[in-house]
Parts: sequence; C-alpha cells; structure tokens
Amino acid sequence: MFSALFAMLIFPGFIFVSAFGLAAEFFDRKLHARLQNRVGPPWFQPVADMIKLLAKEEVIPSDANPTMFRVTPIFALTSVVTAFLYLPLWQTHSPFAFNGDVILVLYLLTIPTLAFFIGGWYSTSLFSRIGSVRVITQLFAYEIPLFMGILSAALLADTWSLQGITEFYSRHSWLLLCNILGFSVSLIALLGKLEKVPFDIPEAETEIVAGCFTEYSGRSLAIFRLTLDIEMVVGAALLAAVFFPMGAGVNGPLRFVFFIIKVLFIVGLISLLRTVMARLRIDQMIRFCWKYMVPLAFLQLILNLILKGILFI
Amino acid sequence: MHDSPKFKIPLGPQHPALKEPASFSVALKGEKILGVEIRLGYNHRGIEKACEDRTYTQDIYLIERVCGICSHSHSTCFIQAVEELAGLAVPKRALYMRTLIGELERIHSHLLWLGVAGHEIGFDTLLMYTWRDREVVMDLLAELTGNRVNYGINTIGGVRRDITPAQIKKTLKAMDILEERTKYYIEVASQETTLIERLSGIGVVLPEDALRLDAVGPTARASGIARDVRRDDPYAAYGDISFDVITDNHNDVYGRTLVRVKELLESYKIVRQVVEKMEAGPITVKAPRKIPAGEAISRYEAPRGEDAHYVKSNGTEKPERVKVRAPTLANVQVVKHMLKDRYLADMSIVIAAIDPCFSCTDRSIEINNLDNKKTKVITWETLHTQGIAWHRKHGIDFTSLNKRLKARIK
Amino acid sequence: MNATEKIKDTLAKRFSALADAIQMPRERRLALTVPFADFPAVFDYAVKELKFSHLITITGLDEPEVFGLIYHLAHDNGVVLNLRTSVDKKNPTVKTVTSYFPGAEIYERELVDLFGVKVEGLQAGNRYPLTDEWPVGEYPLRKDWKADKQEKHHA
Amino acid sequence: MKPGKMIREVLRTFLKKPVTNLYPYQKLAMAENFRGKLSFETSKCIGCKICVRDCPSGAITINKVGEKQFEAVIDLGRCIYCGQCVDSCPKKALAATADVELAQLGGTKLTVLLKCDDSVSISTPAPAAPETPKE
Repeated sequence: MFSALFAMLIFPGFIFVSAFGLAAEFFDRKLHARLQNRVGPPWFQPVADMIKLLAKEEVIPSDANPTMFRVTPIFALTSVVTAFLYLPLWQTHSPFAFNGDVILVLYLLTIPTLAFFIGGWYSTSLFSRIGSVRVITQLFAYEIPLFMGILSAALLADTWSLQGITEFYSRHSWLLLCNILGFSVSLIALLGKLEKVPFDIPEAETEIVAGCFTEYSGRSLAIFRLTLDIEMVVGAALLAAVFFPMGAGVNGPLRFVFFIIKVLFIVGLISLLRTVMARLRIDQMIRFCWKYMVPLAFLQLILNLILKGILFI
Repeated sequence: MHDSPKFKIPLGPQHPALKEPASFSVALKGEKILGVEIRLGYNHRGIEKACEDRTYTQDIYLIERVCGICSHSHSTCFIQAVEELAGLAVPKRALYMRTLIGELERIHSHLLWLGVAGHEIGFDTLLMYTWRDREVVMDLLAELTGNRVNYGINTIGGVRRDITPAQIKKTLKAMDILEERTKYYIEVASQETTLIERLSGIGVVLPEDALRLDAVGPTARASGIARDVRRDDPYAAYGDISFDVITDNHNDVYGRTLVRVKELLESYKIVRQVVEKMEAGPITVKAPRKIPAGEAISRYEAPRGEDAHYVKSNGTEKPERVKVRAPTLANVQVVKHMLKDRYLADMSIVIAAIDPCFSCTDRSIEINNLDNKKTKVITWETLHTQGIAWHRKHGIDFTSLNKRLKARIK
Repeated sequence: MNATEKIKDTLAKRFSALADAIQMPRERRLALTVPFADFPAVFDYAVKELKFSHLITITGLDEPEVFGLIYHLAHDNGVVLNLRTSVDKKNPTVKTVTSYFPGAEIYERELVDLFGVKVEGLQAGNRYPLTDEWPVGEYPLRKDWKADKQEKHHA
Repeated sequence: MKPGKMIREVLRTFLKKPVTNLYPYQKLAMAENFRGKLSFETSKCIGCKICVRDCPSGAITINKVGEKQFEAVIDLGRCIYCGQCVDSCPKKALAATADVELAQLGGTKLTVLLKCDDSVSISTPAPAAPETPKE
C-alpha cells in the first residue's frame, strides 16, 4: 500500500516525472536555442515559468463552464503521470507492469489530446474552438501511424508487455535494424502528438493565438504546460523502451542513467526536427500522414509479419 | 462541409501575427475564408496635420518617423519634393549618399521581412538567422548615420554626414558577408520542402488583377509587373547606376519571397557601384528657411513599394499641405483580393507577404485624450507596490528571493 | 521630343480649351487644372487613351474658397500627371473613380473622413482612418480645425 | 525539394558560440558618432536659441542664469535624438554623446539639466515636482 503510494506520488510518479519533464523542457529549449545560434534560457527557466503561472490570477471566461474548464487540465495531467508509471526505467519492469501495458500507455497518451479538445471547446472562445477542432482533426491523422509503428515492433516481439519487448530486442538486437522505418514513423507522429513544429497546427501562434489554450491562464495553464512536458517525456520513454533497449542487460543506477540518456536523445531529435521545418497547414498535414506515414507504417507491419513467419515458426 | 457553422473571427487589432494594430474581421466556414473586412486607422497619429504646424526642418524628422523601417524612404521622398520647390541643385555626393543609405535600408527591410515571413509560417530558425545577419547591416547603418533606424541623414539641400574611406571598406566587407548569406537563403527558399509547401499557391494575384488594383513594389513585381520607380522615374543617383528590376511569374507568396531575396542581391550590386562611383565634393548646399510657393510630388521606391509625397508650399517657413501615400495603403486592397477562398492558416502569411506597415499607412490625426476623466497616470512606484501587495495577499512573497537576486547582480 | 512633351501635346490637342493650363514643371511631371464639369471627361481620356495605368493617390486640399482635389496619375514610363479639380465648399460632392481604379477606395475614404468631401458611388464599408466614435462634423485636415479643439469639446 | 534542408547548417551552428549579447552584464559598444544623449558647454552658448526653434519635439529649452550664462534643460522623454540642435548650433555648444543608457524608472527623472561650471558638462536630474498618484 505504502510503496504503491510512494511510486505514484514520488518516484517514479508525480514528483519525479514533473521534475524530469521540466528538465526535458529545458533541454529542448536550450538545444533549440543553441541550434538557432541563441543563448537560450537558464536551467531554472521552466521551473520559474511554472512558479510564475501558479502565482498568477486565473481568469475564467464568463461563458465557459467553470467545472469543465478547471477539471480538464487535471484530467490530462493525471493520465500522463499514470502512463509514466507503466514505463520501465529503474528495474527491468515497472512496478505496475502487466501483459498489455504498451496498449494502455498508448491509450493513456490519447487522453491529454482529448482533454485539450474538451478544454478548448468549453472555453467558448473562437480561437479555442478552432484550435480544438484542429486538435481532434490532427489526432485522426497521427494516431494511426503512431500505433502501427509501435505495435508492429511489439508484434515481432510477440508480446504486448513493454518489459517483454525490451527483453526480446536486447536478446535479438540485430532485429532493431528492421524497425528503423517504424521508429521514424513513430517519431514523426510523436511530433504531432506533442504539437511541435511542423505539426504545431492546433496552437499555431501566428494564426489562432494559442489554439485551445487561448483562454487558459494561471494555474490551469501551468497544469497544461506540465502535461505537455510530461507527455514529451512519456512519449520519448515509450519510443526508447520499444526501439532502443540498449543497457537492458545492466542493472542498478547505470541502467537509470541509460534511460535518461535515451529519453534525452529522443527529445533532442524532436528538437532538431522542429528547428529545421516550417509549420504545415492542417490539410497538408493530414495528406502527409495518410499519404506517406500510414503506408510506411503498414509496410513495416507487413515486413514484421513476414519476418516473424520466417524466423519464429 | 455544408453544415459547418459560419464563424466570424477577429484577427487584430491585437494578434500575435500582426506586428502592428490593424483589424481583419474574417468570416470563416470551417477553415475556409469567406470574406474579409479590413479596418485600419489604429495607428493614426496626426502627422499630416502636424506637418502644417512645423517648419520644414522639423518636418524632416517628423516625416522620418512615419515608419520605423522605411524611415529613410519617407524622409528622402519628402525632401526631394521640398528641394524641387526650392529649386536646389543637390550635390552629386549627397545624392550618392542617399542612394547608399536607401539601399542599405532596403537590405535591412528585406532581411527583416524574410524573418517575419519565416515566423508567420512557424519557421523560427529562419527568423533567428536572418535577424542575426540583419545586425550586420544595422550596425553599419548606425556607424554611417549615427542611429540604427531613424537615420536622420537627410537635410534640405544634401546630407548631414559624409562617408570616410574606412567606412567604405567596412561597407564593402559587410556586403560580401551578406551576399554569401543571401545566397544560402535563396538555396533554402528553393529547396526546403515545408517552406515551399506553405508559400506556393497562396495569396495569388494574377498580373491583370495586380494592375487593376494598383499593386506596388514586390507585390506587383511578383505578379510579373515590372513597376519600379528607381527605373521608371529615376531619383537620387539611380540614373547613373545599372541594376535589374526583379520580376517573377509565380504570382503567389512564394514569388514574393523570391523577388525579395533576389532584390537583396541587386542591392548589394548597387551599394558596390555607389561607393565606387562616388566622387569627392561637397555634401550639402545652403537651403533657405522659407520655401517659395508651389507644389511638387515626389516618388521613391521604398522597400515595400512606391512611396509618394505631395508638398504644397506657400512661401513661409511651414508647408501648406503635406500628403503621404505609403506603399502599404496601395497594397491593402490587393490583400482583400488575395484572401478570398483561402484557408485561415494562410491568412497571416498572406498579410505578411505584402510586408505591411500600418504605421506608414495611417498617419493623419491626433486625438487628444478623448476622455480625460478616465485616464489615470500610475507611476512606476505605485504599480510596483500594488503588484507586491497583490501577490502577498495571495500568499506569495518574493522578498527574500529578491534580496538574493540583487546581491547576485551586484 | 520626349515622352512628357508628347503626352502634353496629345492632351492639348484633345482638350484645346485647356491647352494653356497644362504645366510641365520638370521632366516627367505634368500638372493640369480642370474645371469640375470637365473633370470626368479628362480623367477618362487620361486613363483610357493616354494609358495612365496607375493612380498614385488622391490629395485633398483646403483652399480658402474651395476644396482642391488632385488625382496623381502615373504612366508606366514614369510620367506623373497631377490632374487637379476643385469642388464647392458648400456641397462638396465628387464621383468615385473606383470603376477605373478599385484601389482608389481607400483614398476616397480618406477624403470623406478628413475633409468631409462626399463621394458618390463609394460602396459601404469600414471608415478610414478615423475611429468609429469620431464626432460627426469634425474634419481634421480642414484649415479651421485645430488639434486642441477636441479637448475643449469634451471638457 | 529537400525536407530539412537546414539540418547541416543548424548542426554547424550548434558548435559555434551563440551571438546573443547578455545585455545588462555585457555592454554593447555604440559607434563613436552615435547620436545619444546631448552634452552642453555653457561657455560656448550665446543664447541665440536656434536649437529651441529647430527642435522638432520641443525637448530643449535654454535659460538665462546670469550675465552671458546659459543652461540647457532637456526632456529626455521628448528628445528624439535626431541631433538637429547640434547641427543648428552656430557655436558648437551642443554635441551628441554615445551615451544611450537613458532608461529611468519613473518619468520624473527624465528631465535633465545640462550646465557646466568649467567647460566640463555635468548632468544632474532636475528637482522636478514628484507626481502624486490620485486615488
């Protein structure tokens, strides 16, 4: 009982993942700045931003439904923190692991997107509404390639548990090379999930102010910001667990270091991608996802099915 | 999409995509734009009226502040009209100096535009890079004229500052650096997929529409209309200098981008010619305080297009009437045309593509505090104490943190 | 003979009554004052026959007796024709030129707001450049209007 | 068509030093002839007030303080740093300095009295009446 509570609230739960999320945000921002030849923020900037937002007065639009408006950020934050509990980081398996947790994590990662939609819709502002429609439109475009990319790797490993996938690939590390396609598709789809350039269409600053977050301020905005940070960590950790099982052999603190490095590497890749591209339009994004990403993910799926047939009958 | 509700969303007067206040009221169906209503005038500050109350010397500086980016364009345009009225023969060196500053200003404006365009389509790296490189020309302008934006180089009858050989060397060096960078940006603009995807095919203005709607500057030239005051109605030293008028037949925002980056290369060419051909001599002639009665219109190719100033004098120290027609005013009607049946997402870049400058556009009247009763001036100290009090009330106290921060800065 | 003089001569030939009124202050500049009644014909001729394809702007002037209006037309070869006319101050009404130049709409709105000149045929739309709350009957670019008058009005 | 055309450039930039100037800690040097805050030499001033007449924003006033003794009061909030007064001055009593760090907390500190005792210009804030906020 106590250990479960400790896991949920402190490590690897809320406290740890928040700190890690903020650290990852700093890493992303700093790298982004350095790639653009700027100095970038000091290390405490994300924390300072968070404190500032928490200290600010919260304004709720008079037409908005106050309950929904306040509840959705908490809903989003809870789901991403929960998702993190199922990811293996310290030990070979997470404290709550079960066979099928990869599916659970993927679904828990969808909840914040829905929360953005509901929050944006209930704030009743025009910009928020356009933003939330874009959020949901975009969800239909990137979700399928993301699922297919990750699940085709799981298919080859013949297990729905993250621990199983990690163990399988550390045993057959050469098979990782077959998953390059799946990894690239998932990484690009993750950009869409995290609303980063070139897929930051739902919160495109120069078009619809801040999309579904337009009306949010103070504490609720802080929670949404934290959600996005944690979502980034969870998404990166998921990709790391599925596609980079390196260091699964070692145990103890070294394994933890490996975990951090892997996550930051993927965050770095996201940072690099968002630095060198322009934002697409929503119709272009959807066309891109269905025209290129889905067929590629499908190809990966077929490839893995064939491989599985040849290798493990 | 038949049943999707019609939205009417306000873009502006305050909006992140607009660097200056202007209001675009957009009727939307889904993501599609049905119609746009433009409301300008938020930047009205009474410059035309104010000019009538000031002497010509004072007007130079007032006119220069019509716009922050094309300040030299406006002041040169105004001064040309005044010099025509006074019948002054401006020394050659002064004309070359004006051309030089004018082209440097065009370089800085076009680089600025490229960055802004990048920002509008979410390409912040382009913004950071172009603005970094823009500093080269800004520093050069500060060195040549004594200020980064409001150069104050013009005076009636000539220019106020001469260029030294050391400065010429610096200018040429800066041109080499910028030329190399510009070539890289041309490469990026012609290869980066996401950039091309976002820019091409939007904000289309066909050549006949551009003519009909009186488009000016790069907006017209990107529709294949070779309209350039520098060539058509040469002023300053442009008559002695060879350069090409860049046109493009893409007719869209992408074409406007190409026109601007290629014009940068032309500007480097012009700057090099100017410093080479510049002859020694005086930089100013004495100008009378009172300008003889008459009227004159002067045109100038500002970075954004044709700028026109009309000056009417009545034989006194002050002008009778000054009329400013900034390039954006001519292009505003074109924007309306461009936005029809486009997506909301394209709106900001299409507006940005004419390189709008609303403070240029709106000039005329000053409204002196319409309701004096409501205006309250809060001093900084009061605001400071009020802010601290508000936070303390909500249980937040930064006193100790503040002390430590101050100690650190010391 | 250069382009400016050629245009001057053609214009003088077509409107012989106005021949003496055509001025050429310098190369590429022509000025012509036209009585209000003749203005539409001259404007039409300049745009359609002489191919002045670009309307630079419309300048309004407050002259003691009348309102002066200058239509600055530009030719592709750089010649600028300042076509000037004047309207009575009691009932200042002019016809719109938006049928020739749709872009002229905003210049005409300026005349409406700043001088109080009525423009016939100008389609409905947002005013420019004054605010919507601007008091009726205040035309700032008229010479008798002073900037500090506004404050007294509201005090 | 090359998606991610700038990758090479941004990675090369990553290895370079950032160009950002950390402003208050790291000062930017202005060009020597920059038009910043004005300086004034009493001994040269003849009180002709051409500068006052030419100033576009009415920022400068010249007061007589004694026999052939003048002081200049400049409202830095109004001054637009065009330097026209420097050009207008027939005796070169006014000059522009490269001092650009003129921001102040509170508008009252912006009126600056320029006078000099022995040809060295000293600037002291004028004892302007403090604005009392009306509640």
